[in-house]
Amino acid sequence: MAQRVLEFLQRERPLALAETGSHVGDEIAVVHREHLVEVLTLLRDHEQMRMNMLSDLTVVDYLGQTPRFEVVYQLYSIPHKHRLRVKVLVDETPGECWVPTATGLWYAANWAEREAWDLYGVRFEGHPDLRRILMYEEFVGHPLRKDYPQNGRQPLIRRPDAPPTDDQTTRLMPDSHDRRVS
Amino acid sequence: MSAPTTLPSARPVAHTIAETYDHRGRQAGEMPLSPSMQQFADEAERLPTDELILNMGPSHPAMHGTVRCVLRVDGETIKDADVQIGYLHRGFEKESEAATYTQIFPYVDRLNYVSPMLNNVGFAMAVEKLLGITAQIPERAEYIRVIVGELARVADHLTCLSAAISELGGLTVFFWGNRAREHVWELLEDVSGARMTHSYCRIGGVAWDLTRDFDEKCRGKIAKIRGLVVDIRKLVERNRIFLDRMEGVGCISAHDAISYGFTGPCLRACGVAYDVRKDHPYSVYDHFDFDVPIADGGDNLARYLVRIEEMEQSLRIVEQALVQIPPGAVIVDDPLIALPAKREVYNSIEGMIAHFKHIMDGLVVPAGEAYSFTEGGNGELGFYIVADGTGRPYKNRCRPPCFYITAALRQMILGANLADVVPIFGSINMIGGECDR
Amino acid sequence: MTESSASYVPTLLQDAVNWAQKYSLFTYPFATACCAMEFMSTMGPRYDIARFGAEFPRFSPRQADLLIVIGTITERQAPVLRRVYDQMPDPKWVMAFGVCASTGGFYQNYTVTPGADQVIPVDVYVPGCPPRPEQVLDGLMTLQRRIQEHRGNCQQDIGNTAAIGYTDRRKLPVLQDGTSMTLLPDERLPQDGRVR
Amino acid sequence: MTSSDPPVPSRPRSATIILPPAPPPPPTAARAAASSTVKPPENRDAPAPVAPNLAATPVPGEPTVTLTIDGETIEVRKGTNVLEAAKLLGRDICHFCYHPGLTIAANCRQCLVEVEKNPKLQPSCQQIVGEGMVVHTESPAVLEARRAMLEFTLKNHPIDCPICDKAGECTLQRHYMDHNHHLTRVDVAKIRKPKHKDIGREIVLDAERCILCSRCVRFCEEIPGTGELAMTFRGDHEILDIAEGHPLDNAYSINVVDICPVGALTSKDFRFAIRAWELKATPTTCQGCATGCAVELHHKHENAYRVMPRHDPAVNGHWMCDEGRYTYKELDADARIRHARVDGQQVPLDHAIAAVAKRLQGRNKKVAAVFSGTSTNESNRALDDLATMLGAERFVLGRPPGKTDELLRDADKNANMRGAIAAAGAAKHEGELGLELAGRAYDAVIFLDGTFELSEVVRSALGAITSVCLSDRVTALAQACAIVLPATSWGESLGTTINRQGRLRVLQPAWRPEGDRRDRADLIREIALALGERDLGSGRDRARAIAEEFDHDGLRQLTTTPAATRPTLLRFSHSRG
Repeated sequence: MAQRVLEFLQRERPLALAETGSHVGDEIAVVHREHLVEVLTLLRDHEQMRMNMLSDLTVVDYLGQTPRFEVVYQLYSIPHKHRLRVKVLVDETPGECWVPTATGLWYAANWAEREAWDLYGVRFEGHPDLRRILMYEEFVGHPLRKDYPQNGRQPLIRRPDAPPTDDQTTRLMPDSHDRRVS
Repeated sequence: MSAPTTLPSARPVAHTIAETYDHRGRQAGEMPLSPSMQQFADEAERLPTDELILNMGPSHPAMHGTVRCVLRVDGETIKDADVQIGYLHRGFEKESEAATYTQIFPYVDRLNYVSPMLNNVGFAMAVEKLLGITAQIPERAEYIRVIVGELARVADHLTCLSAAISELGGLTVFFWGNRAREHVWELLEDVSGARMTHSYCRIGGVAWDLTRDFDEKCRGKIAKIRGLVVDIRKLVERNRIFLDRMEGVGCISAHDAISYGFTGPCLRACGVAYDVRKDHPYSVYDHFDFDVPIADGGDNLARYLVRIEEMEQSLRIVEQALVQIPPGAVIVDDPLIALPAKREVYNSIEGMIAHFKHIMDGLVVPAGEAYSFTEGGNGELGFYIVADGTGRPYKNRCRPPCFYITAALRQMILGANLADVVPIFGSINMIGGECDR
Repeated sequence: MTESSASYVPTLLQDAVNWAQKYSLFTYPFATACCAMEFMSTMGPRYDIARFGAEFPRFSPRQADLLIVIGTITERQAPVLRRVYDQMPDPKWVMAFGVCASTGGFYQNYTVTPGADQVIPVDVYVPGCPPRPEQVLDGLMTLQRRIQEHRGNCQQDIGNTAAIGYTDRRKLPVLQDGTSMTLLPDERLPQDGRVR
Repeated sequence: MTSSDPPVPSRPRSATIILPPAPPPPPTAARAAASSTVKPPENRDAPAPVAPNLAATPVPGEPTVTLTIDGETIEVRKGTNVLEAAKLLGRDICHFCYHPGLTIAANCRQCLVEVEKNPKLQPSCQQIVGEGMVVHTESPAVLEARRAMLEFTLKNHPIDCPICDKAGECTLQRHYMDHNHHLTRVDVAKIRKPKHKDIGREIVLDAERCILCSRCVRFCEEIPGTGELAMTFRGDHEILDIAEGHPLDNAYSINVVDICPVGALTSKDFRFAIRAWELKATPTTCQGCATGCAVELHHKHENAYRVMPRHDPAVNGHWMCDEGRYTYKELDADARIRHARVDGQQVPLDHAIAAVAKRLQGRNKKVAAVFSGTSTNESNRALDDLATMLGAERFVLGRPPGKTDELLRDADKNANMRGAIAAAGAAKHEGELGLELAGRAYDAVIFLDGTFELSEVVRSALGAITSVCLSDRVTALAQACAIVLPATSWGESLGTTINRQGRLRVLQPAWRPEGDRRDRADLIREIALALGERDLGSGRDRARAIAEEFDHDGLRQLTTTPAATRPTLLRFSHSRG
């Protein structure tokens, strides 16, 4: 059934698709960033699609590849019971690390995009308030990036006589990606 | 009950306009005021009052210790709210990237710590989808997964209801629900060895078989649980205070609920019969006869009723599964996926090497990515796994149902009374470990 | 009154006070995570924590003297915990419920505080993930023993409270703005040294 | 030759100066160091130990052979074997006894393949490729033979994985999971053999784990030529052993631990230190001597545990010396300098930089800049720029010479003496510096490294003048200097050295520097900025420039993409060879 979705996209928006594919039964469509909102709107509103639920939104960090980030949208249509995974490739350079927001299409995009920004540092242009959501405001860097150390704690308070820990925060180099706040 | 495929029309959307909405769920101006009341109201309008910023949580008992609501209240009415989560962000994804696929089960247990078995099943199915062995899981293992999963769902709903109602003052319900949950936990402890955090599933099946006396014990417990649920319903469903605080409070329309990404009981309480077990039958759920309860209105009472009914349906599934369950193996017979028997491990170098490589390198999952979704305690529990061909996932993303439901909390409490935050928050059953991961 | 009796009487008094305190613990359950489920069971009908005189959860720290840290403490949660602790009047005790509250458990990463004792002094650590209710009750009895022996952290801070009335009021925390969370016990004195 | 050497102490001779009191070296040694540091070592062509087996990659101008492996036709060098040819196709035929750096024994029978028009299965390591040969590496007969050979090999293998140092990087484990994964069928008792026998200075033998591949025997005969090891007895009682009174103590003995496919031979230094799957590996260059062998630094977090050779046909082949393996002890975490010190007081780094600038400023100050043969080109060149700014005199110092042989060990124990001299240009030597310092010839002196063994007279003279030392660990010199700036050790810095052949060798950072430790070039850049001079550029910029200058692709990639410098987990690594 989901195969129909890809055929539909290839018929309706051939230029917007970078590539389409299928893996272990999941349909995947990689979309150019400039066409993202247009494609998502089409998928949500068109009679044959009716993808009225943004099931999930996340980012994958392929460190060392270019473009580095992959923003992944999991769409679901409750009336038609079909799914589609939409991907957008984003470069890591601070100027380019952004995606147009989908908050105008689904309410769910609001918090999901805030989380993606918080943990991966991918900006969502046009988001009403792009704040950190899981980490605290004082936190520096984006913890789920592959180059952020797993023990990179940034404690807010400590007892003066607290037991020693194995934080790696003190070893983040000033010029390294970990400290970069984009 | 047949699952309607088209969206039923929800009750008139009143919650979005905070001004014309009063927390009883009636449109303003519906009930004319008596002259004396009117005069009092006019004077009250002339009174010089100003708004107050109220900080609810994170260490507020009704906020489950992990959510902070910064409320702007005018008297009792909530004018604006900022819901802040993340107080229980435990780095599930970062930990998963450093752990083998089998080592992730304990972390998965602690996502939705009220129904760990369901998370176990969901994650195991995601990895099996990547491995392409979904069809090879032994029948008995599938049935065991269904049984323990549905029992966990019962425990989940019991916890949600008893906690929510006890926050409304009904402490008896807390104790009775607690007793019923202890029955479920006894069963799961017999099976898995742990009361709460079971880590019972394995990739390719379950860790070991059910206990010998599980059948009759389970039947007895089911009867006990049914009785306690009936007691709870008797206690609250005709209770005026309970109804006043649940009915028409925290409404959300079906359209908004879907747009917010609601799933599970909270969505079905809006009249949308979306249940993964019915719409995309996984495991052996197509072998059972059960209904998807839906309620109309999407308010607290609807969520309560849906949960009550779902417990009954889950118990029905368990009863049918106990009858249908076949004998046989409980994990796939593949030395590259299943661990060897301990006897082999201790007595032969072959078993030792196999065990060693399983534990240290993890079972190797071919490179690729998959999104697998199951019906968790709070709705569609999805796992999006990106594998790089090693024994550890490159990325392991959990699609938390609670996260998207909690995102709607602001809209649901807008315009409500301050006291209504507690039942609304209680009825959406926010689980910190799952919401913040 | 001779010197010996001057120290002897307060000691007797202290024992009596400790005895009274250990059987009337007002708990503040700082419940954040999974362990809260087991805490519900501990309070529930089967394992009845009321049998140990600690059944009464006070959800205001100002009325509690036993802070039970239930569940994982993240770096974001730590200041809140510290503030709750500072708002509790002395004498007060802390129980770390579960390994997350004790050491961070198997969450050794960028966001989880490795143990509540990074933020507040802890009297009793209850291992387990989550601990069984029996363990919790055992931990509670251990704490009661420590209270009777006057070995709680805050008890050692304050010293023999019975010697000067009930409580050395200067040891009470300054309940003021958010900065109180970072105040050390000796910084908690009011500026002018006035004893309130 | 090498077997007559006295035993090497377990720490390198002049590499680490352990915490005080450090005995002052005899002036003779200092003068010897001086004599060794003034003139660049002659660029003698020191080739790597020749590998007897041809690589399969065809070389233009040499005869080639075309054969078919599993249906794929490929053209390979004439004279190579089927196993190497299959490697070109990405087919890793499992084997135990074959090692590309050693002669072929074909006694493990694990690499059997099916060659058409051949009655029996052939060992692919010994089967030289022929024109038009058709090989099957996955046919049922081959798979069955592999499985049976593994079962046979495992028959007497002890159940040691939990206590075995090789576990996790063990070839036997890997091949079992790949090719056998059947449970045992034998229930007779295993043969008992000597469990832990001390067979040499560095090595302990566990004869039960040995699978009799004879790699170590061939290594000792062919590479150092000492031949201490031998196989004795017959059948399932055959064991690896040494001759009575002739322990395995040549200068390259630990290589047998690397090439041992199982945990039979373990190094005393590494055994029971840490499990292999907890280590991360960073490809870098050995700093033990001027040879500059390609090595991997194995570390967990910021503690180094061992150094293992990397294959580099141009420099060191598959091997390295025992002496070089112990250079990781220079990275000892206890001796690290994490913060700057000014007159014995620990201060923030920027304060220390400001102090350096303040004391160096002022005209007609005579400054001495001491280049280091143990530091990277980047830091030496940065110091060169600073010296020109200050109009400073240049000196080049290094470590005293040590043992040498025809194989890999070089007498010059400085990894980068050529680079240092090239950067410094005209240089004086140490004794002269000492005299001039004693005569108050200089107001300030900057040491690029803290590992020099200075004579008593110089160190006493340092007290009177402004002395700055960029050191990564506590040494006698660092303690004698007034200002100590925390520099990164070779385990933490990205840089280059030039070895005795004049080749560019690359250093990679294995972990993040702790505290205020910075690359030397960056520290000197800060000093220059504090002096109000021009920006010298960071060490990474210099490395990029050097990459262009030497046209070095790997270094170019390292300097452009930081992700390239991330260490890789050993968890899934395969045994060498």
